[in-house]
Amino acid sequence: MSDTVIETSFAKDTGPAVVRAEHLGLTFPTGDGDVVALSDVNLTINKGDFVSFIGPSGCGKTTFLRTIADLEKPTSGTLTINGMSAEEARRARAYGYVFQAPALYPWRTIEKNIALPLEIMGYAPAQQAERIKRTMDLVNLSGFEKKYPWQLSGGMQQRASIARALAFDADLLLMDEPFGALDEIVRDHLNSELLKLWDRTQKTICFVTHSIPEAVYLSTKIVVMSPRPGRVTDVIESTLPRERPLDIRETPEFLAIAARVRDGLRAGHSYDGEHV
Amino acid sequence: MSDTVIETSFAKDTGPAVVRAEHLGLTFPTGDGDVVALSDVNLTINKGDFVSFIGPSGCGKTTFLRTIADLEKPTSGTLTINGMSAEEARRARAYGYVFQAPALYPWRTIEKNIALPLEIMGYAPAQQAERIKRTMDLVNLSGFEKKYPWQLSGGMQQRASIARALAFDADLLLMDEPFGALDEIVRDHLNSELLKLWDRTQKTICFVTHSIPEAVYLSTKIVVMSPRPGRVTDVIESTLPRERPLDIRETPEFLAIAARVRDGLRAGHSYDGEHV
Amino acid sequence: MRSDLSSLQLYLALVAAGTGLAGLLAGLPTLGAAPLLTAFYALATLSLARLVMPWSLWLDLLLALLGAVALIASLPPGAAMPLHHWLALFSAWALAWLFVERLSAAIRRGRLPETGIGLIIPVLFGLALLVIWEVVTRGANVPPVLLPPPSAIWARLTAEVPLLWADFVQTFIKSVIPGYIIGCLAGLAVAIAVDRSPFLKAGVMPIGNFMSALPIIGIAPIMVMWFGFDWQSKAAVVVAMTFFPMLVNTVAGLNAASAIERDLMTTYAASYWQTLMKLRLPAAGPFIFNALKINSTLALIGAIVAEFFGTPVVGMGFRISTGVGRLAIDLVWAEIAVAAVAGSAFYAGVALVERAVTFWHPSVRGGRA
Amino acid sequence: ALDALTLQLKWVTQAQFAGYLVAESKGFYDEENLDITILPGGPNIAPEQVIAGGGADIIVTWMAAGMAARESGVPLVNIAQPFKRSGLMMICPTETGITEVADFPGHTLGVWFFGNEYPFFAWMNKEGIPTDGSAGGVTVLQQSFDIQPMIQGQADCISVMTYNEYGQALDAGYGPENLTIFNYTEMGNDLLEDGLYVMEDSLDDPAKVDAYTRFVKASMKGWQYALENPEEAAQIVVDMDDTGAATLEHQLYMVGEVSKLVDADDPALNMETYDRTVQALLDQSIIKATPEGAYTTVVTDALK
Amino acid sequence: MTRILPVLTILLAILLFWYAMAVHMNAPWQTTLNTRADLTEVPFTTFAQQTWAQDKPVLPAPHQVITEIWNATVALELSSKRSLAYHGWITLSATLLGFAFGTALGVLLAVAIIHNDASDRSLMPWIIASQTIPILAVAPMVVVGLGAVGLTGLVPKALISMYLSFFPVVVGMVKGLRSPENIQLDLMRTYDASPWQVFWKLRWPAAMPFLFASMKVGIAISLIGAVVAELSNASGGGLGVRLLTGSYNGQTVQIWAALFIAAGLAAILVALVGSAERLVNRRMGARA
Ligand SMILES: Nc1ncnc2c1ncn2[C@@H]1O[C@H](COP(=O)(O)OP(=O)(O)OP(=O)(O)O)[C@@H](O)[C@H]1O
Ligand SMILES: Nc1ncnc2c1ncn2[C@@H]1O[C@H](COP(=O)(O)OP(=O)(O)OP(=O)(O)O)[C@@H](O)[C@H]1O
Ligand SMILES: [Mg+2]
Ligand SMILES: [Mg+2]
Repeated sequence: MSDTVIETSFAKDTGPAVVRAEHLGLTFPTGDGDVVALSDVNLTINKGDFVSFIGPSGCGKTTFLRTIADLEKPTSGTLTINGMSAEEARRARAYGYVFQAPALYPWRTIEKNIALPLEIMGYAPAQQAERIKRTMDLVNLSGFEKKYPWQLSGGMQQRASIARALAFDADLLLMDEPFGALDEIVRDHLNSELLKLWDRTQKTICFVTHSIPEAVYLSTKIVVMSPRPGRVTDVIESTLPRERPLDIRETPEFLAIAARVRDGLRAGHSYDGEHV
Repeated sequence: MSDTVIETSFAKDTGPAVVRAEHLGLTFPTGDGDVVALSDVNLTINKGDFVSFIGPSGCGKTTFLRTIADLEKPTSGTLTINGMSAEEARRARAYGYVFQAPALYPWRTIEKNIALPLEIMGYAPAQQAERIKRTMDLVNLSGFEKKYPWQLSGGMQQRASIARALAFDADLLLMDEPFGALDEIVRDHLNSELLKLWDRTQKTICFVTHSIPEAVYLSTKIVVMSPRPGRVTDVIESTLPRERPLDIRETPEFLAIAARVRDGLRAGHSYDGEHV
Repeated sequence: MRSDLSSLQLYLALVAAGTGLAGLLAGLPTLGAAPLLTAFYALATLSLARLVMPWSLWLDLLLALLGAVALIASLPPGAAMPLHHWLALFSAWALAWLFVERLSAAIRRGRLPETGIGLIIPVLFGLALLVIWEVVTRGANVPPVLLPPPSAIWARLTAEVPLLWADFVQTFIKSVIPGYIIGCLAGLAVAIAVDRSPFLKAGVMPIGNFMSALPIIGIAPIMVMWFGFDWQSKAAVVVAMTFFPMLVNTVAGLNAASAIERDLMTTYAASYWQTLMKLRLPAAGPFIFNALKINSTLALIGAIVAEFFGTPVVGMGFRISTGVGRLAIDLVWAEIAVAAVAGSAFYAGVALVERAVTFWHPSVRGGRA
Repeated sequence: ALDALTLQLKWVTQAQFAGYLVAESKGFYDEENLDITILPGGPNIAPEQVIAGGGADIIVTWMAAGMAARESGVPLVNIAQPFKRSGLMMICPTETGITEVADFPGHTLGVWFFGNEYPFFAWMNKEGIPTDGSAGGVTVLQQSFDIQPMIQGQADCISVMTYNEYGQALDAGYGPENLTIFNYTEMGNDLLEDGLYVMEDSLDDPAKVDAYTRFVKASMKGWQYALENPEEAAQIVVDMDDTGAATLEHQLYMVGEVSKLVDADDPALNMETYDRTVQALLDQSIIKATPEGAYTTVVTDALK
Repeated sequence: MTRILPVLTILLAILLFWYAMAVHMNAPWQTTLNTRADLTEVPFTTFAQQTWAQDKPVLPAPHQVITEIWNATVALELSSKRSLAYHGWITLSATLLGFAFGTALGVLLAVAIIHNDASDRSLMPWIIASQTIPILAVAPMVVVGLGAVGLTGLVPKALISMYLSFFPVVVGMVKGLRSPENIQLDLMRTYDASPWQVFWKLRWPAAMPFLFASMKVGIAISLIGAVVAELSNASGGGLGVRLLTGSYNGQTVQIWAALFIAAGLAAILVALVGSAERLVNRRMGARA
């Protein structure tokens, strides 16, 4: 968990870098003093990586994703996306983003909410209809096309917002706790759907989660963060094969990675070891 | 999973009933047809019970909690809380509610948000300060007293809303996925804190979660629900002892209960067995 | 005590019955003179029976109406009315209020349908105002050149329909409607333009605030000077009047979208216009409708006021100003009544559209607009 | 104590009411043991309405409006008539080609309303020129209280008072040489203007009648003083104008013009003009019946 | 500087346009005058200057208005009846009093409407109807009526101001007080908060943006109300009276000067409400 670990993981990177952060720092000024949300973050994400971010609440995961998405400006360090600045990448519509909160527009029905990015990016109506149907099926929301957001349960809203981000083709997917409000069965289902999609389309995915098994199951690379100030404490390259049946979760290799993640996570907590 | 199972679980109830639902049904009229959110729900929750609700997204867990809280009116059946109607119970401030979304007031700082119920219920200022401090410590938010909600991360907002519900003394706690946005370590910590609190105060707790281990670890009774229409498919009485160290989660007894819950959950899903 | 009465309702019931009884006692000496009124006193007193037996809310309505009719029928011509008439007025008013309270409670509980029945309440409120007006002006001998009773206004209104219609066309159709449309569109357009460019916003908003605050009354003679005597100058005044509320509200509304809703648009690299059309304008809807509603009444006032400063000899403002000079106050009020009805209908139309368009806003979802 | 009376003027504070303002300022009312409050009027104030509402004891108004009000249920009675002639005129720039009444049809004429329109309609009625927009008639415009419609060319002819707007027209560069002037008095179409009116029932009270008599007496003294000392009178008017709008120059002009209309020595109603006024109002059916008791001579008789 | 520059630019554009319009609109009359004076062949620059120096122009040139404002304020004693500052103060006091009444009445009515079904159903349509009554028509009758019961001076003006300014406040506040999200209301229900508590702790803060938007409109309208009232009550002065007397005497420059003072007052008042809004926003922790 020292800097050298991070350096070694850098060394292993091969494919072209999609996201490259160097000495990235971000400080929020607030009424009663500054909050350092990110400090000296160094990270390279390569094309086709599935990167999970895990870390205690408030450690800067969302902030990091928002910085990649050009929703926050870093206060120090550099960040490039596909060799471009974050702003250029955003203008090139390089990514799809699933926010931590659903952020559905209340004046649009669910299907219209999913249509929103398609309208903006100028998809033909027929294509829009086809994609809406496909992604709504994928997240199991068929039958709720014409409902308004406030008529859905929390988990359904979250699934609608996932469908919205999957409806258009972005090479980079930024997902902030997308499955947080979903039950295990749906989660398993969506996990394997996501893996299939990733495998088929060679997308690069940045995925924030609080579930260690989920992180290990999905990722090629797991980034462990710790708070105050938010920094990267460990980057773990997964040695699991790309093809992953659900029962891989019981293999010793899987459990070993999970244990390493859990250790990293625990190290970032103040009440370390207090309740084991 | 037949009605008889429920009946037998009724038979086992002993302490005085805190929540008693009989043939409870609730239908939402919407623009394009009615949505049956609850149908023929029969359930008794006794004093001191820790009841978890688990079920696929959209199966009516939130709706059921809201009905107990007198935020929705059932369209059929009867519901009594402590022998009173739901409305009388609400007027008697019988419960504290943690919503699925944080619902913090944006114009109040975190500490003021936690003070809200205390102000309303007329606690003395000194007492308010003491309780705010205690609950903020409990959910690990010390240092963020003077921040506004939008300056907190998603998980921190959720913890603030938990602190708000714990700040005053209600015998019945209704918690709708309170730990959904928290990492495993904080979750474990809060789980055991919640168990301690429950043990110490003999509160009755209704707890919605999507995590099967969490449900089994915490509960004396697990209610499995299934959607369209929302109904109770299984009520599982936990045979685990009241005293529960974290490593109880590896015992065969624990795993057996978890398996039964997982089966119940899977039965409620449409893509049953598709991805195992 | 019957438990379905709230404390306010109970209080009203006691007031109604109490004043009824007092009226009965005070009116005893002249009992035979006004049998209808005596009957009302007796029944109002009897309504106390509601405390021991069911008492339909419709009975309260009937009683209130009886009281109103009895009062108007027994108003002494030319002389101030006796004390007990005031008691009757008070009692009837309390009964009407009680009825309204009970009716709206019944609607809220879903015992009576909202549509149709809900309309009774504002109508009754208006009727009550009219009855009080009639009784007070006639009963207290208010000079008709100060305030004529509604009956006189109604008589004048029905006698002058063609005249009133011509005035309505001149003022409402020719001045208000075009002025309103141009003013609102201009306000909206400028708000969007201003919102688009920080430079414009910094430059236009202070000056816009300044211009908009020009009192209409000063604008009116100038507009008449510039645009002539006919409807064009009135429409110009309406434009000037409706512009500001639209500008202020739209600028506020364009900022109403929440941070995360905007972030979503940012992630799509949506163009300015896409963000405007798909997020900021819908989110601004409630604010824009607020302005449209305020403007619907301002526009009419503006046109009428402008007509005070020179017109062809037709128009509501013209009729009102000359009417006062000629002491044809009943005609003035007839004109005002037409203005009020037209303005309210205009407002109601806008409000209906608002409910349909901003159905998603909590203020509409949770109740009435 | 002093007897308190309130006087409601027909228009804003200006030399048209110099007599009353001078009497107040010079203390003539105090000498008569009167405490007078003078309320200025304006384009939206109907003195008849103010007196009916009890806001004034005496009003200054035109006879046509006073008689019309009497028929609408405000029993006004003329107690004195210091103005003997009308100051109302219609002027038309020569460019319009109007030189006589027969030229009017087809043209647009500016008329003041708010109770000031009766003389015009009486005149048109007499000439047989329709005003309802029908063929062969004139188009009537509600004119603002200034000469803008003429300058703007929005009206071919406009109404003016000799002592006010006519002066504005002269100031604006219109000389008598490029105007055609129709003077109501010269045409014999004048209706009585600024008279003093009170409510009929107040005349039943001898104390009131006495106060009115002293009021008229002091007012006439004021008029005499004003006409003899126009400069001082104009200055008094300017000083008493709360709005600060009156200018000395214009008020001086106004005193000069008003002096041609007022008879400062005799406040009594001239019965010949009275009868003519009433006849004109009847002809034009502004009033329906010959008024009874619409004037009284008790006050002016007591002053003789 | 970054704040001043845009204002100056726009101001300059307006001034240029205005001078051009002044030439255009005053030209016909100037031509008439010149023809009468047998002046032909006036060069354009001279002609333009003539149009900017008329005594009673259709559209006075900006410098004429500014000179008049200067002469009527700074150059005069404050207590002088010719001073626009004096008249401005009269109007301002009526405006402020009326605005205070109007805001209070508006908020009270909104509260009643929110909390009582019967008042919601019965009041709202009539509040709206009340605003369709042309105030200028009623104002004189109100002034006469109040005068008859002995109320004169500031109060009738303030009442008319109030009549106009309460309306935007009612409409805005009804909307604002109903704007809290359902979940925020639900939270209050779970505490069994009294209506009073729900009001102070939830509805009122949530309605703040609406209140300020309404108050900005309200205070501008309130000034209009005061001016309208002054038109019906020529005694006592005020900007409205100045407008009116300027209008009888064809003193366009005086009208414009009074108008600008009135507009300036209103702009300052709106700006004051705006700074109050920012202050409150900061105290409520709004995002910068
Ligand atoms: N206000 C409403 N109007 C219409 N339908 C509603 C409304 N609220 C909930 N529903 C419907 O009721 C059903 C149950 O919703 P509920 O919120 O209780 O689900 P849940 O079990 O809490 O799901 P989740 O785990 O996703 O939060 C859903 O199908 C939802 O669409
Ligand atoms: N707009 C803001 N202003 C001030 N501080 C902020 C702001 N946004 C985030 N923060 C602070 O930055 C830190 C990191 O927040 P962030 O949302 O990135 O956490 P996170 O890792 O996503 O946590 P969680 O798992 O709870 O969502 C937190 O301490 C938070 O208080
Ligand atoms: Mg986060
Ligand atoms: Mg839920």
